[in-house]
Amino acid sequence: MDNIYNSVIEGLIFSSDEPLPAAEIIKAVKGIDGEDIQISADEIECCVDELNKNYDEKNIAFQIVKIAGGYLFATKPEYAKYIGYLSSEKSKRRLSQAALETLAIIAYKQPITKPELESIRGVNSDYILNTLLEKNLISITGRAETIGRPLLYGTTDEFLKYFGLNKLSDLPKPREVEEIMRDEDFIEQKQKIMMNLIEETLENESAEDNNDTDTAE
Amino acid sequence: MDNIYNSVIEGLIFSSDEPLPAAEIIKAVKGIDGEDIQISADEIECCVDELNKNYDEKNIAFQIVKIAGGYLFATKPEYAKYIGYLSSEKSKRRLSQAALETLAIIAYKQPITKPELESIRGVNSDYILNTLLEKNLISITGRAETIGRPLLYGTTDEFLKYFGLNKLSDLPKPREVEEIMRDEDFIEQKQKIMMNLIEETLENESAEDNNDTDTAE
Amino acid sequence: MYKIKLEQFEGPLDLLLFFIKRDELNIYDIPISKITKEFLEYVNFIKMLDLEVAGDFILMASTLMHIKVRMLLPREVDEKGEEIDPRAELIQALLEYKRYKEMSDDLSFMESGQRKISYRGNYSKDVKESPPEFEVLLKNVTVFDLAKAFKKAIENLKPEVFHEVKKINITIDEQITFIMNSLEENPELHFLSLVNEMREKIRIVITFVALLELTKMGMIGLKESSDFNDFVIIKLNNG
Repeated sequence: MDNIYNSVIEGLIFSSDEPLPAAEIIKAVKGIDGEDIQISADEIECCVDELNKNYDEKNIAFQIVKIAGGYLFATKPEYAKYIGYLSSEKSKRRLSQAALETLAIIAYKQPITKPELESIRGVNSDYILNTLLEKNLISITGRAETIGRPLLYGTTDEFLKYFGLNKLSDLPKPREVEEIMRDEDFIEQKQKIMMNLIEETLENESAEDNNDTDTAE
Repeated sequence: MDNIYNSVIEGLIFSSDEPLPAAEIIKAVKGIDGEDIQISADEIECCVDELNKNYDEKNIAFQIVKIAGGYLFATKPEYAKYIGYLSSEKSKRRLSQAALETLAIIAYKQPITKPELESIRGVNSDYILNTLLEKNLISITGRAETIGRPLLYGTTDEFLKYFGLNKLSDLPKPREVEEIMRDEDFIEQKQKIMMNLIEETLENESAEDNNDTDTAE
Repeated sequence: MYKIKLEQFEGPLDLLLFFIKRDELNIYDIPISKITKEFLEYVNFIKMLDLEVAGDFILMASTLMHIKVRMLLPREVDEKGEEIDPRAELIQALLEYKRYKEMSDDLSFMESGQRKISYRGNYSKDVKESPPEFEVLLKNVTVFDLAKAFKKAIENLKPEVFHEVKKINITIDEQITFIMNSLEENPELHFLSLVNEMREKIRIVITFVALLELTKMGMIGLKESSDFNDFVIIKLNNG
């Protein structure tokens, strides 16, 4: 791939209002300059890294991030306060605990039906599902083959963008149940319980010992 | 003015939806760092020139342009053909969005006339209807009995095949769609729509009543 | 009893986890009677506040009481002859829920990070040379996209004017019966003549909603009238 494509790639990503997949960049380059142009996704990745290095050196306030399977320009976090001062966008409300919890379950269990979701959360989730559908953070992905053929839900690209993820597997892994058992909280509790038991036993034993001594005397 | 504001200005212009006036930049800087910060429109202009010189030296694909309302980023014209290639691809996608919407309304409301369809979509739908007819996803199924006897449209077997349906009743039930939409907000909106329709009717009626009275006098 | 804010808990499992953490209980050996008692106190408290939310809590309360009873009975055994702890399912549910609750903290953290960055504005001002040739491609769309598109199209009908909605004393069902009876007498009805006798605005609204319900059920059809403020209701036979 020719180096002149650095700027083309930069220009394409810069003018895109949604994460631009490498495939789109390749399509545009081949569409304009001919199918025989050699350009691969790996080369684009390299080129983006090079561009970003450049921005860093020049102290440019933004950079290219890889998000939802594509490239997008985004400001560096250090300018957030100035930008936030002018934009109303950032004053948007954060997601509620219920919304985050529901998203976490859908993200890891997808595709998932409403009953499955509700049995994990232990609460009716109509309202929260609607809110998430509204916000386009989740969508209906099909139907389960089970009785009643309930609708299946999954996360969207908007979800990835909202949390700054490139792909679903970039999500932090859920801990296994066994790990939660090893959770400090629980370990501490267990130890305390053990300690109590031991102490109780010791107390009882020594009480008995004393009794023994008493009677022995 | 401190040079550190170069990047702040860059970030602010970058993230602004509208051309950003110098006054807004001054507002953000003073709002965050205090009223006593010395920063003028001239200094901002200088700073923008410096940023642009920088972009030129580095062969960066974009620059800051000054238009009537303020500063904004734009990709350099030499990349327009690549950008145009992708954006025309995107307008194809938008078009297919319109086609999807039209198809959805016809599928659920069939048989339906063009005026009914257009009143739901809120836009002229000639082009889309013709395209869908051409693609044999819809067909003319008859004429309505109303004035002007407008044509009625419905979906075709090709439509069923396209969406992998055996019969029309395999479409997700309106009840299910309804369930998805059954958040309080929507119900409220629905009620509001009714209220408006009724009020208009009542108003027109009472206006007619008044006219009658007038002529009677 | 601790003062507990209602909105503090996402549900009954969340509340149970709170009790477990607060009292440093062993999740594998939950003292069912104690926790049931406290849970019931809480449920009685929220029942006064919010019946809808209370439903899920009441369900859990009955589960807890059921477990409590089973704890008193001789233990059931599984096919391997091992004793079944009546609490096993509950423990499993609590652990599973705890996993995702923890992950929602990760998501919350990531959300904060994302709020610090902005994407580029005014893309629309970018120079584009686009060839004006179109080809409709309904690529990769499913029936659910279709359903969603329909929902959206209907939603776009939202008006800008707002009105207060008052309490409704008549039901849609009553009006459905009313419409169907009217259609028995006259298979083609003008909407305005149908609502002509109605004096309260709300009754007309409910009648209108009933019409929509009937249309959806396929019991009736609606068509245009020569008067643009009116429309005609037709009885359909396939309903």
